[in-house]
Amino acid sequence: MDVALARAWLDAAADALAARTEELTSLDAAIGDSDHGVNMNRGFGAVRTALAGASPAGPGAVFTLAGTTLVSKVGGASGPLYGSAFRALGKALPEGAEVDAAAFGAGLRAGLDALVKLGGAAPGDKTIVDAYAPAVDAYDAALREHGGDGDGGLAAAARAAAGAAAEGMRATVPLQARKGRASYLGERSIGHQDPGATSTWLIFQALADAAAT
Amino acid sequence: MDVALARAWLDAAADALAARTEELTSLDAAIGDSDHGVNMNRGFGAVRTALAGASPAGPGAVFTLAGTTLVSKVGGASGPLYGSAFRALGKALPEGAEVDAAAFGAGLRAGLDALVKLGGAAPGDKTIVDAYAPAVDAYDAALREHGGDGDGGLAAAARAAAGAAAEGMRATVPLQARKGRASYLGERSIGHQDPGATSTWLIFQALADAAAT
Amino acid sequence: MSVGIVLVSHSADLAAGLRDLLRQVAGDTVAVTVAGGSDDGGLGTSYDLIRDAIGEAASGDGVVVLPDLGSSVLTARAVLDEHPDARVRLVDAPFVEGAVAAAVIAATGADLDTVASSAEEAWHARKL
Amino acid sequence: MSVGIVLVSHSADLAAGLRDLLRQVAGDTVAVTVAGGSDDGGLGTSYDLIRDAIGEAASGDGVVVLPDLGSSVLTARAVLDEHPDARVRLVDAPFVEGAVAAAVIAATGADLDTVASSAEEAWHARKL
Ligand SMILES: Nc1ncnc2c1ncn2[C@@H]1O[C@H](COP(=O)(O)OP(=O)(O)O)[C@@H](O)[C@H]1O
Ligand SMILES: Nc1ncnc2c1ncn2[C@@H]1O[C@H](COP(=O)(O)OP(=O)(O)O)[C@@H](O)[C@H]1O
Ligand SMILES: [Mg+2]
Ligand SMILES: [Mg+2]
Ligand SMILES: [Mg+2]
Ligand SMILES: [Mg+2]
Repeated sequence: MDVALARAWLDAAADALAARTEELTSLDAAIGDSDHGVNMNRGFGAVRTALAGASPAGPGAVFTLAGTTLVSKVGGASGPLYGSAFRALGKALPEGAEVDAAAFGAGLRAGLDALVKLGGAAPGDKTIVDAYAPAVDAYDAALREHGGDGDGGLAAAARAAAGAAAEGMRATVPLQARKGRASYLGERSIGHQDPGATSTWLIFQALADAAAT
Repeated sequence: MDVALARAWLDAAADALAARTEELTSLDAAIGDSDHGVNMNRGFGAVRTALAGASPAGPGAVFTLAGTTLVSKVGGASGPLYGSAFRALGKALPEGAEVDAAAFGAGLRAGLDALVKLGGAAPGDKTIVDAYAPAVDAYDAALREHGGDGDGGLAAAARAAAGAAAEGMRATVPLQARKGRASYLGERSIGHQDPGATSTWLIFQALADAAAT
Repeated sequence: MSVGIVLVSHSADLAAGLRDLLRQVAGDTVAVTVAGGSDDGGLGTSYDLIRDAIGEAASGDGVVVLPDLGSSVLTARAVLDEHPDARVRLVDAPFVEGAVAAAVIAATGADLDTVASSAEEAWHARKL
Repeated sequence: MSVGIVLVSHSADLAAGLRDLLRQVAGDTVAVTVAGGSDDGGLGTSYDLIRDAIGEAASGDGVVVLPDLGSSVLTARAVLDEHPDARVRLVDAPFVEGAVAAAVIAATGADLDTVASSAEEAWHARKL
């Protein structure tokens, strides 16, 4: 993972979130306040702008800047949550222009830990965590199995992560929300796919896409 | 008690509350939000205006109009409380141009009951009730002891009521507030005289003054 | 229709801001009306504004009335004593948290009891 | 000085109206600052507005930060994680009721712990 791949990932994520804005918003309309698409699009749009005007020395600096931007530019819960995750990822990465796939995986887990520390959600609460946690587990498992430093290993691990995120996202449908606005609905939140888990899948899918090319 | 005395009482109360506005407000500044004087002055001023434009047939109608005016014209807790009390007093009085001292006493008690039902305060909670309840008890006791229908009995009973209200008012100083805004202060409300108990005393004193002349 | 919500606050701004929040979570399906401040626009509560707000929010499905503090409670109660209606319920709830919960649940088409208890249960929620 | 109070709300109107109420109960002795709405004035929360409001309210005696809902809590927490300060306390309280209690107690000159717990105890108050 180098600066180019870090930028390519965030760019692909911004594209995907822009393309899916309405889908995310309509998921949020069912169990929230109809702004998740707008929030994510605004946030990643702001990340794109911030990165365009910066010259980060390594991928860590790219993600720290992205996280800081998300925390301050998104007006909803997803802003501080994804923002903290990206900041923690950025800070966890070793300095230098390039980091290996294992260090990047450890960074992804540091991001998850920060998100959980901030939001207090456990797996099964119908949140971002339900897509993010299995994605990180799948990333680590893929790396352990197939090994490999360099971007080959990372690409395969990212593919595994995206697949697990998609599965985790779909598995939120029958869950009852226990965190965030959807939790007000109690049992009535059951039967709907969580918007945040869906944006998490898009972000991991963007990583897989960027790493594959 | 006839229409003239009913009007004279409310007029005397309006005068007293206007003269004591700052005193009541400064009591409320210590344990509330500094508006009790303004609230009471506005309310009884509006009662004066309403009565000037009305021709109530009996004292009952005078008090019902006064109560309705207080409920709708005072922006604080004292409005619905005194307003309900005066409305209940008005409705409890028998029809007719004149009611005797015993019926008026029963009406005062109906007013207290309505105020307690609305506000839920018990004696000792450092509220209006701490002046109003002993005033009604003293009124009844005076009437029982000295007897007498007509305004002679009423005047004596009103004097007793005003004295008991004053005592009840002073007895609020060491109490801890359990209702209304002052209750937020917990133990820190101790040592201050309750504004509402003070306005209650002024109102009973106005009754005694009006009945004496 | 769905259960309507009446916000009774000492401050017109507070009530209006909360109504905006409720619209965001509940959309246009839920009637949310406000009685904020005193008759003359200052801080306080107004019998007339409360009565009117209840009238506006009324629908066949009932209304929950949420007061912010002391005299909002008392004035709302005085209005309801005067105009008793089994479909209009004064609810004991934390103002903002109860109103949001009520709006979310009202938007699902829930009945008066369910909406009222969702607001009351907001006393037991925690934020951190 | 006394403990300052920061109101973090999704709505600028809601926060401003509540500040007016607090001024009425607490007078000018208590610094009450607001972070209401998103950066662009819409509904939401703003990291920058929260950080600035905390800075304005800061006094030697400390600050309690009261958030209204979900993302106010998360954004306020993110600000405090970034700018840790033992004299700035994020408090879990019902928004309006907790803020009024905190303002009343802060005006008496109480310390940070006392002000924070008076706000938290507002979960246990009832209105009717
Ligand atoms: N405490 C939390 N922990 C993890 N994820 C959360 C939490 N609260 C909310 N979320 C996620 O945030 C998503 C909603 O984000 P968004 O609509 O942008 O914010 P808001 O709910 O403030 O409008 C939810 O679908 C959920 O996945
Ligand atoms: N529930 C209650 N029952 C009886 N009296 C009450 C109650 N709540 C408040 N009061 C009285 O009201 C007085 C304050 O009235 P006022 O200042 O006009 O209203 P507010 O407290 O709304 O500003 C208190 O001093 C107290 O005597
Ligand atoms: Mg949302
Ligand atoms: Mg939102
Ligand atoms: Mg007052
Ligand atoms: Mg007041």
